[in-house]
Amino acid sequence: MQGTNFDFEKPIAELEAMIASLKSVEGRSKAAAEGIDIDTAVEPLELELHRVMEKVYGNLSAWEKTQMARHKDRPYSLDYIRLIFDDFFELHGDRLAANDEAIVGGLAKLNGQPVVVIGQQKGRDLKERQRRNFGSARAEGFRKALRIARLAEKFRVPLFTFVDTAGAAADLRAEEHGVSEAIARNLMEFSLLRIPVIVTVIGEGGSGGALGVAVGDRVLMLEHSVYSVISPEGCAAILWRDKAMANEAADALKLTAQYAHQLNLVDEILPEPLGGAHRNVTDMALTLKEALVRHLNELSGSGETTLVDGRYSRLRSMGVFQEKVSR
Amino acid sequence: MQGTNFDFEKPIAELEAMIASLKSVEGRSKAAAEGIDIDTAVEPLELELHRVMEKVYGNLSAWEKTQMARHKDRPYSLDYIRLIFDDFFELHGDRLAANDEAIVGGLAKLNGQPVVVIGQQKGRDLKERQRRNFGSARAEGFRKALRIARLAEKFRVPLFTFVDTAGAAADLRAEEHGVSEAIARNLMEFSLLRIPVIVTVIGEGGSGGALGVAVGDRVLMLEHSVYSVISPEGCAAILWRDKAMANEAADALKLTAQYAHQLNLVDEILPEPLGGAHRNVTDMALTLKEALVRHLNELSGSGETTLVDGRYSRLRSMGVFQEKVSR
Amino acid sequence: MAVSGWFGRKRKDGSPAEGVPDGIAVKCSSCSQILFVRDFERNQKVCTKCGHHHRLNAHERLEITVDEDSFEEIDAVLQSADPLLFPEYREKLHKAKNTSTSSEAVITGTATVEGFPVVIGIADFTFMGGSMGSVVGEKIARAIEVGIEKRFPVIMFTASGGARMQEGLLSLMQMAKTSAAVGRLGTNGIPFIVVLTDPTTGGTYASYSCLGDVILAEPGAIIGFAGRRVGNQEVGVKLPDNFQTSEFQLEHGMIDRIVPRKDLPLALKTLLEFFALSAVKESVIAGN
Amino acid sequence: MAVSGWFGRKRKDGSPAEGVPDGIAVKCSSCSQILFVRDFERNQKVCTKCGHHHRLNAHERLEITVDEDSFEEIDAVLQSADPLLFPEYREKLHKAKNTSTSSEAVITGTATVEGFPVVIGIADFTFMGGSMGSVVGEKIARAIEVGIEKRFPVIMFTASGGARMQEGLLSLMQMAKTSAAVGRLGTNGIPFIVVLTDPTTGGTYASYSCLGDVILAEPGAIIGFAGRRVGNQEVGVKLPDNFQTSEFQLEHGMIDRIVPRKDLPLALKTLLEFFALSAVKESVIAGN
Ligand SMILES: [Zn+2]
Ligand SMILES: [Zn+2]
Repeated sequence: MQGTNFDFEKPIAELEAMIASLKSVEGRSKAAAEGIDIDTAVEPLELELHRVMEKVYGNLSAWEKTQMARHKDRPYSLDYIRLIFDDFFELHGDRLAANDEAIVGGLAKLNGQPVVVIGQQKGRDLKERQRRNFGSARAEGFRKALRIARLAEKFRVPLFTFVDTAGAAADLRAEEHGVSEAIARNLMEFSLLRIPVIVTVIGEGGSGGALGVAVGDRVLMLEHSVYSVISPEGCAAILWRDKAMANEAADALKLTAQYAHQLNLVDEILPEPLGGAHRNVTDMALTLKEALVRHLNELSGSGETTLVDGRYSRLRSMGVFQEKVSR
Repeated sequence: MQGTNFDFEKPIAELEAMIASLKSVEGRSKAAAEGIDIDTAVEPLELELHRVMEKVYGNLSAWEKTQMARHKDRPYSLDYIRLIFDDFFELHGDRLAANDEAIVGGLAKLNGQPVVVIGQQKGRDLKERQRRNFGSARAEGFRKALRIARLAEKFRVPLFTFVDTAGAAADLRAEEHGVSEAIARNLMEFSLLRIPVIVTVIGEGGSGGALGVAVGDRVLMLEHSVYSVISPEGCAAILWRDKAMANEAADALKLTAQYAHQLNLVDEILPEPLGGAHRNVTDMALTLKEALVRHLNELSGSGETTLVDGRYSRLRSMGVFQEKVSR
Repeated sequence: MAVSGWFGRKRKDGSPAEGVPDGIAVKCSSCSQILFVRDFERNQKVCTKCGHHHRLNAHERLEITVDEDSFEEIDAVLQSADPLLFPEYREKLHKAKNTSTSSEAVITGTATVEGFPVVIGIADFTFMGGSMGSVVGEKIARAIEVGIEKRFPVIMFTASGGARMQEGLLSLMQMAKTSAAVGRLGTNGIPFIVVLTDPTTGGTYASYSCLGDVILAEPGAIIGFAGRRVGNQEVGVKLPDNFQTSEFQLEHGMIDRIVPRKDLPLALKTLLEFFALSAVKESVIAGN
Repeated sequence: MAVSGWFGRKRKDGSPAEGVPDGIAVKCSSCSQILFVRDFERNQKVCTKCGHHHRLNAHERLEITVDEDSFEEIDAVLQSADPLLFPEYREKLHKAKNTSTSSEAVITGTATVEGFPVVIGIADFTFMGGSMGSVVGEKIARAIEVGIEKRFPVIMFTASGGARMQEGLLSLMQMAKTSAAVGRLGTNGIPFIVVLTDPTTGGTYASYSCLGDVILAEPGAIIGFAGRRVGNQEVGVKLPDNFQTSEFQLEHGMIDRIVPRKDLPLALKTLLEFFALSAVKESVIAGN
């Protein structure tokens, strides 16, 4: 019953509970007493569970997706890094002032090939969350990311970034150390990196804080991840002065992977295991790895100039507007 | 009598006082009463003063030079910048965390040509000194200098730096923000700048803090400036556990411009007005300007690679050692 | 929320920017001084008593910045769509077009400033709070590309609450688009001058606005990442009085100079002359 | 000031580094535990009780770092002069040559580490506190140039109190010389790995030591700009307990990882393998 903690998951939770109860030692002994083969008896229930899950998870609303993306058991950057890459050698520090643990990064191998990885990391338990500022990087985190990205460029290896943040930190220290400058610089410098850059939004793509490590040649999103200019709560507060209307705001913002793909802002949506990435991290990592390798192979033939020009064209194409001759 | 505040300047101060007294309103009226032409009468005294000054200032010890270099009336970077350059447009900030006022810098024109200038600035009165941390830059100051230097490189204009610091700050904040890293990075990055870089030690060239803005194609020193790996006081404390032996330490360190020139570590010594730069700032600025223009003209013909290679060779040649075949 | 017409109604956006106030006097929002409109306008909407810099709309800014008759607007035809069918967006756009002097939250074009040819972009806070949607991002990117093509320095006057929420992720991407354009400008060696004006926050500040070779700011402007309210939510942290102002940003190394409005022409002249000279020099080098 | 021989006299430089201590036991300077010399040596001079990393001299370091018989020293013939005729310098050099296992404060050469060819430099604190004079600067610069020439990664183990005062301004210039050499290494795309060991301070820290592509440090090492005493002089500022240690520098973003001595081989192997693979890739690209 891991992860079935949202309203929309109630029917699933009930079915799962029923199946679990039937299959329990107690349930089995009861059934045995009545001469019933429990595994056969449970089969239709399991089929029903599967059907319900497909229905629920295939039709999540934008707000439900947001909840999935923020799920406490959702795999984080380091989970994927460990499952996908070999010999991860974590690097620390921005070489300026601090080691912001909301960002992790380092050297690694992907199928034997040297690569550099950077991820936003929320933290699993309370202590780790505090240490990582709940995944909200300050200026130092974005500068750490840039330093590590430049190492990748220096040694001509591809860069993979993993996006998962509610947004950049907006506290006093963040402002003092120029979090705006740090994000802005990353947007510019990442656009100029002379190496392949592949971005994956694995959970929450929260505003400028997400974008600060999300300029690349390819942007992928996991099926139930979200990417938004503002949090649904923030949007609701502005639109209706009511944070509780986050549901409606999420709809309005169209912050799902599916919609981002429709707008050509992301290149591919990676299907999650039924019920979400956290229900089968290994499978999710396999899907992700396959996609990363595939996109990297597509990019590997390109020269540096082609890459940088392509990345620019990609960004330049983003936007929907009308060009009317009359004014 | 400005600036005659050191022991070695006593005979000068006495003569100056005598001449001033004779030339005062009171002195003149007394002389007139006795039918003496005061200007004629004073002439031999003035000649004597000149002779004494030449003798004293032409034979300053290393420690006396140190005192001259630290003289409270000595012109600072901004004084020279204002006298030598036109349309100085000061820039601020390291774009990272702070605006360290121990370093000043900006855009300017030299004889109508666009240039960038960077200087270490001690501050004239107590309030300014505190604001500028007595000219001791923290990490932020060195990073500000690098940012401004990179602007010069970006727009292909020559860079002039003016060195005048007792040393880099060594307080908690300096360590926290990586003053070592900031100095080290400047040493490296300045060595790679693809523009002419001309450095002048105008006062105190204090250790790594001075060097942090002093890697260039030419290094000039004013006649009574000093340049040292450690302060005489610090050296005395280590050698003889007695800071009061700074005099002896200064001798041992051979920290004068003249000695640095002899070791080929600086290219030219610029003569100061008799009695020191502070006695005639305008003349000093003229001398300095002439030298800066001359050295810039010498460098202007060089291509970028020649410049960078030349700067590297220059640094590589610094050092005195023996290469013995036997060990 | 700068000034309200003295004899007129209080304007909805609080700014006197959309033309001449309909009274003969205005009240300074900072010091409450009653000012004759004529004096106020003559003083470029800087309070003659307290020096508070009231907001200018894009056309007022243009008028006091570029040489007379030199401005040629580009991309005026770009109009916002409503790709997300976002609640009330069309209405807001419609209203903005009727009340703002600009047709979008930024106007861009070529001009001469103190005799020097430039590409200039001026944000207009009176158009939906200067927010950056697809049109704003596109106009800025195109303007920068004109700068690259003509080798003119690019000057941006900013004034914006941030990204335009109503365009969702599309508006977020304008941060990346404009910043990447600045990157191209830089690799082409063309100068980028930013003048931050009140207010510049959020995604607008955290993108092209922070990337000037030289960054100037008007005194007392609100400049920051998140709103002050957000920052205030932290427990037990006392925010400095000047938090998220020009002065705070100067102190923290983010901007080069605070320049009073009346001194901006000289500042821009000095910078443009410097860059013009360095560009000449470069072409001489290139000719070698 | 690490360990004193248990049955022997306390050594002048306080370090057990110059060969086998003359007793059968030593006392850990950190936890005061009495340790058998054999265990202590076997544990690479890391206290078996408290884990304190005692200093190693250059040859001890070499032994536990490079593959057997792979080290070929370069520039061993470089000897310090006394260009300033500095008080007592000759005597100090003479004494250092007699007591240190190294002929100067750094040894440099080529070697293989975990099978990968490298240029390696190892500072020796037993030679005049590892101070950087003309010879040290020259040896480091030459070693880096060998790295450029052979396209071998360069690894530097640091241990130094700073510049060698006795060579005056010449020693200061070694900061610039070594840093410029690292710059050349970088523009040639060759990796530079730094391992900071106890102590690394002053001009040594503020030059090449801070410029590694990857910077590792041993636990508990003193690492900083000025001495702790200098920092202490500030009035009213409480210094953190870990001020100027590896841990402080990690916290402040200056180093990548703290690696216990026993784990250094694996860390270096991982890094060297990564760089070897990326170099292969690069040459493939270059061959296109
Ligand atoms: Zn007022
Ligand atoms: Zn111990």
